[in-house]
Amino acid sequence: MPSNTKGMNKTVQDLLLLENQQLNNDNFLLKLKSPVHLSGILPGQFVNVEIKSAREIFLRRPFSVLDVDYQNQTISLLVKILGRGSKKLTEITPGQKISVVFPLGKSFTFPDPGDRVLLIGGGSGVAPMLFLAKMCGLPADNVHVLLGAKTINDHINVDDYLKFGHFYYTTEDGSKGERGFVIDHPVFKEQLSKFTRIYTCGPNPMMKAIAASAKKANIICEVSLENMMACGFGVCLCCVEDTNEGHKCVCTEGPVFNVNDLKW
Amino acid sequence: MPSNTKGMNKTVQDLLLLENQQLNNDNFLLKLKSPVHLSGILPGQFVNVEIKSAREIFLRRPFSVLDVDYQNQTISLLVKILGRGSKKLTEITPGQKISVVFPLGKSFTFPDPGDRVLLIGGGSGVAPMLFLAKMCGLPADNVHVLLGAKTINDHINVDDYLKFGHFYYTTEDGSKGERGFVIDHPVFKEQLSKFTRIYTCGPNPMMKAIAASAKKANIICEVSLENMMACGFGVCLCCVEDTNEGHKCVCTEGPVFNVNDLKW
Amino acid sequence: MVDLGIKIHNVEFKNPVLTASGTCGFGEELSDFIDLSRLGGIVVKGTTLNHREGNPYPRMAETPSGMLNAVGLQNKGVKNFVNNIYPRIKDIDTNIIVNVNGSTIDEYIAVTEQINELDKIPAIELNISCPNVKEGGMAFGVSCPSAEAVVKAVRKVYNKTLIVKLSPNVTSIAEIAKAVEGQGADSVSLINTLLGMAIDAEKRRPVLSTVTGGLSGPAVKPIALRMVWQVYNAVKIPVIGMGGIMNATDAIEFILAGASAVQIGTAIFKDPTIPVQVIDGISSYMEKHKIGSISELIGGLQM
Amino acid sequence: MVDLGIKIHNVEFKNPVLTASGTCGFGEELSDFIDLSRLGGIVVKGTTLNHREGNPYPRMAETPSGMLNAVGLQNKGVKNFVNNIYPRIKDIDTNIIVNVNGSTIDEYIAVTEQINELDKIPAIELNISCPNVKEGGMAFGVSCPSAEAVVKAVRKVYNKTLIVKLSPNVTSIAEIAKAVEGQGADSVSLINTLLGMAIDAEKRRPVLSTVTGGLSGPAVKPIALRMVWQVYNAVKIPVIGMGGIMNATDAIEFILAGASAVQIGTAIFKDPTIPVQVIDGISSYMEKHKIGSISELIGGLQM
Ligand SMILES: Cc1cc2nc3c(=O)[nH]c(=O)nc-3n(C[C@H](O)[C@H](O)[C@H](O)COP(=O)(O)OP(=O)(O)OC[C@H]3O[C@@H](n4cnc5c(N)ncnc54)[C@H](O)[C@@H]3O)c2cc1C
Ligand SMILES: Cc1cc2nc3c(=O)[nH]c(=O)nc-3n(C[C@H](O)[C@H](O)[C@H](O)COP(=O)(O)OP(=O)(O)OC[C@H]3O[C@@H](n4cnc5c(N)ncnc54)[C@H](O)[C@@H]3O)c2cc1C
Ligand SMILES: Cc1cc2nc3c(=O)[nH]c(=O)nc-3n(C[C@H](O)[C@H](O)[C@H](O)COP(=O)(O)O)c2cc1C
Ligand SMILES: Cc1cc2nc3c(=O)[nH]c(=O)nc-3n(C[C@H](O)[C@H](O)[C@H](O)COP(=O)(O)O)c2cc1C
Ligand code: FES
Ligand code: FES
Repeated sequence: MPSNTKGMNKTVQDLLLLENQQLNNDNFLLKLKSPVHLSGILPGQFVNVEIKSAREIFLRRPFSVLDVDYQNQTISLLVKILGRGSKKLTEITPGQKISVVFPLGKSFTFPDPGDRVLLIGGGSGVAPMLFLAKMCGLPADNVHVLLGAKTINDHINVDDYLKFGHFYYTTEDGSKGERGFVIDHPVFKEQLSKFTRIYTCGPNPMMKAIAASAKKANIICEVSLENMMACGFGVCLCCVEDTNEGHKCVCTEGPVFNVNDLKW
Repeated sequence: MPSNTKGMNKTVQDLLLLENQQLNNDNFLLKLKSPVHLSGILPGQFVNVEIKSAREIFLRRPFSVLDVDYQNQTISLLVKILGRGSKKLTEITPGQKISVVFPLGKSFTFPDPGDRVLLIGGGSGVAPMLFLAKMCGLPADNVHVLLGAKTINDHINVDDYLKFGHFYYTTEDGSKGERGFVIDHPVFKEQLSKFTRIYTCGPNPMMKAIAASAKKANIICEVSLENMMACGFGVCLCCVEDTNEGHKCVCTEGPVFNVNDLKW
Repeated sequence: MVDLGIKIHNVEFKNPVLTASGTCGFGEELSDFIDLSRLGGIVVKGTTLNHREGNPYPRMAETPSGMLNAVGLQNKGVKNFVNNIYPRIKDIDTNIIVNVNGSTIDEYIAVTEQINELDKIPAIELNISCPNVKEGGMAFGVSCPSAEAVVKAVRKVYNKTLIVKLSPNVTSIAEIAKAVEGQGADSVSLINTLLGMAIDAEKRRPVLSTVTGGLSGPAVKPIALRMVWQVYNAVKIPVIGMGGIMNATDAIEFILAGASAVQIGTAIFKDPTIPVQVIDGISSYMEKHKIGSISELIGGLQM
Repeated sequence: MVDLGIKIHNVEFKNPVLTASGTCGFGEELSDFIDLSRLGGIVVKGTTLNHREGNPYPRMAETPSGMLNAVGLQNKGVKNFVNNIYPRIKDIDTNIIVNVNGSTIDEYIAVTEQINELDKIPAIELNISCPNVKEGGMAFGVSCPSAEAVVKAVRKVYNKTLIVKLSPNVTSIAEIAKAVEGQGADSVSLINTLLGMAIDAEKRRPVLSTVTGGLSGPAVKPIALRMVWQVYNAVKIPVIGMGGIMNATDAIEFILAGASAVQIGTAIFKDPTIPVQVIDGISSYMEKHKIGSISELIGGLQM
């Protein structure tokens, strides 16, 4: 299945907040009901959310799609509190409407049957990894998901996704899974060559380290970038990443890039 | 009792919203709990309220004091929805804190024993009139309160204040009390000379008409002005009213003025 | 039905609402969201003679009620526009206007000459006010002699409608407007962005790769309105106003101040349907106030 | 304990936070809210030779993240300041600075001479940038020759610390800064307000009695920061920065951009305790970042 660029038209809609669930200290799960169908929204794509109630928050804030219930027309986001906007967003109560622009960006390239994939998520980068694990169409044995965090409390509960793959964890303090960074985990350090594709989303230093290993091992590797955005749909040219073909818009030509195209 | 200028120090406090009660279409009663005592706050004085949750509302909004419960340290405001700020304010839910600067401005000059006073309120100008009726210290028979509005639904319930004076109403459509403006009411038109003092707060055209009659009848008349304010405590010089002694700050030298001092 | 039509020089616009250069791509990017043919016009992304990569990332900083950008005229050059983009957009039923840029007068001329060949481009907007490029750009727009020189040169090679886009980073924008009018500009548009800066106090670094950038959005609206009003009172050619327009009320304020048309910029980033909302809102306002033709509102400020 | 003390020319400030002229009255008005002796300094309301009533009401319009004012230097004249106000405020334990205004150079001189007599006023801030008066004011501050003329004249009669307050409504504020430095200014402060305008679309009228007014508040912060940085890089005398400072982070941004001290203006209208909050916030920031002396931060932007 090729990367999706034209699933549904981009649209601005008021979505109804159905649930706002605190997952741990600073991660929240927001479930939103859409008045329009969501078919064709795929892992790696994102939405751009207006944060109305906050003074001096002028632009929207982009968030990856964590999950979609196509039938009930709901979309879930994983929001990590980083600054003022994400904080305000987590304070909105169910029953209120939130203006959202979606779907934005290109999805990950789907694996071929027979691929063995390693999905690596750090921080809020966990969101697109979980959605990809669920949607990639491979048997669970071929899907390996490695999640990294600072400490056990920064890991969110991923029970709903365990059936889609094998899960591994790292924490910097060893409080859950292996101690260290994701690249220190045996599944990455020792078994990398078993994988035919790597997908990753998280802090840039993490993704860069992963990309370096993937290149060396000659494994296809796609990363999802989180450059600062003003518009999210390709008109402002603010979100560019320097690639081998020059500046590319992360919001329309990404956020997913093959690491071979990046100047990393 | 002289007009109060130095009852308590001005202060910025976070007040707890205890009640937010819709009185009619566009009038709300907000009851706020103060962490500091409120002694010395008197009718005619006002507070300056921050409206945090609203994008593009930069300055505070001034509201007259409708009532104070000195013992329980609560302060009541009557908020009429006029624009974005007042609207947002009426949407705040009890339990939230609101930053308020108070007490601001000078109070009305209190009547002397034996005075017969006419209090005339229009629109949200009803608030300081009710507080004054309650606080002025005269027997109810000497306190006459005339309230004007467009239609019956714009009048608020004033049951709690009926014991402090005699109440009269006008509406432009005759749906409550006399049809017409306050100056068309018999108590004003025919019995004005029975009063020794007039106090009024409301739209400028109303107050100007009242002031003209009061001057003619040689009755002391104080009006409370609602000029646009930036600071509310005398530093910006934005709120000035042209008086016989030049520009005066409505926020510190008013909002109460004797009409003889104004260039009306 | 109210009449929203206006005319700038000899170009007719079905309504006075255009999308601003650099904030609407080539129009196409908005087609998922709105019916482009409803727009009065589309001013496409700034075009230069040669391909430009623009400035390094980061190029954006959010500010109170606004944003700074330091895009630096990233574009694939005028040849690419003529060969690849123009064919795709030329049949959109609206006025497509090209925003023309150069580091030298010769570059402005070269770009203009190539755009001049395109039948369906009725006007150019000469950008002498870009604050985000090292050479040319705003430098041309901040003094009368240099503004005159570039307008004079371009006027010689262009006989369709010539709109000159002015910089707000000047002591007297009215004087610059008069200067370019004197050299044959058919209209002026204003304001481009104000030069600003953002600092990250934690990192103790400028936020933008270029240190300074261009400020836009509602924060600049009071300044933009003042400048439109000053320029309207200084020149006879029509004025196109912009700077922080977020809704129909804002647009009407600009029209009352003297703008014959308005452009919507940064607002598009917040909500790409705003340009159409503004058109509808102006209609409603005119109906409510019983104004038959938009021309009655232009400069209609009562003093 | 961190060291917040700074020196501008030969005046010592216990910390770099002053209240801005026109936004803090004569200081007294804030005494209910804050301990005035905590402030680095108080720049009192603009003072002219004669009593001025200022402009007619309305003088204020709220704008996105800011406000316009058109007060027009209402004050009771320098005599009143000397006789009635100075005795009341002179013993406040902070630096009281008088903001000096005039419609002519002679008026500037006359006001300065009277202030010069006051022992407890260590400095004046020469306002050549008020956008709200018909004569003088900003006119002096928007060209180098006129700025030079007034500074030269005042310098002759004043030998305490002379701060010149610059207008942002110019093409190059760095040039004006260099010009006044050349005439002996000991410091420059910036920015005064940006000329703006507000329109009431329903009434189709300007909101302000004077049509245009001065824009201040967070909306202007990016412009102010940029100008402070440009001026810091252009002159050797200390720069006092202001424009939209609402909290300690904003203040630190100005200091990193090159300001030796900052002034808090419009923020006071929102909350008169902000100046003290800013002082405390700067201390905390310095503790957190292990910065012993504020002077290490001045111009400390890493490029
Ligand atoms: C394509 C994409 C997908 C994303 N997916 C998720 C997600 O699924 N879950 C999640 O929690 N977060 C996600 N993010 C990051 C999220 O957008 C930022 O955390 C959020 O915008 C921060 O807003 P704020 O107002 O809280 O922070 P601010 O107070 O504005 O800033 C705090 C810090 O965050 C940085 N920041 C601000 N805006 C952005 C931005 N637009 N992009 C990146 N960094 C920014 C600033 O530089 C600053 O250092 C994604 C970002 C992108 C671009
Ligand atoms: C001393 C004083 C006491 C007041 N007491 C009360 C009261 O008890 N109850 C009550 O409901 N209202 C009172 N007001 C009026 C109240 O302040 C305004 O209704 C409110 O500020 C409007 O804010 P907004 O954001 O809703 O309106 P906006 O959206 O800002 O504006 C809507 C309209 O209101 C006008 N307006 C805006 N701000 C002010 C202002 N500060 N003063 C006057 N007009 C303004 C504008 O010109 C505009 O036409 C008082 C005003 C003053 C000065
Ligand atoms: C991201 C961005 C890119 C821009 N690029 C251009 C450009 O290429 N050419 C130009 O003339 N103006 C450009 N501008 C300026 C806008 O066209 C407009 O003049 C300015 O943003 C003010 O309007 P606004 O506040 O509605 O955005 C750009 C503005 C932004 C925000
Ligand atoms: C209501 C008001 C009155 C002002 N009066 C003066 C003045 O008398 N003299 C002066 O030099 N600046 C005056 N200013 C400008 C401020 O001192 C300051 O330069 C400007 O407001 C920018 O800072 P801010 O955004 O922190 O307010 C005034 C500003 C306001 C808002
Ligand atoms: S965020 Fe605007 S082009 Fe990508
Ligand atoms: S509102 Fe500022 S002086 Fe009255």
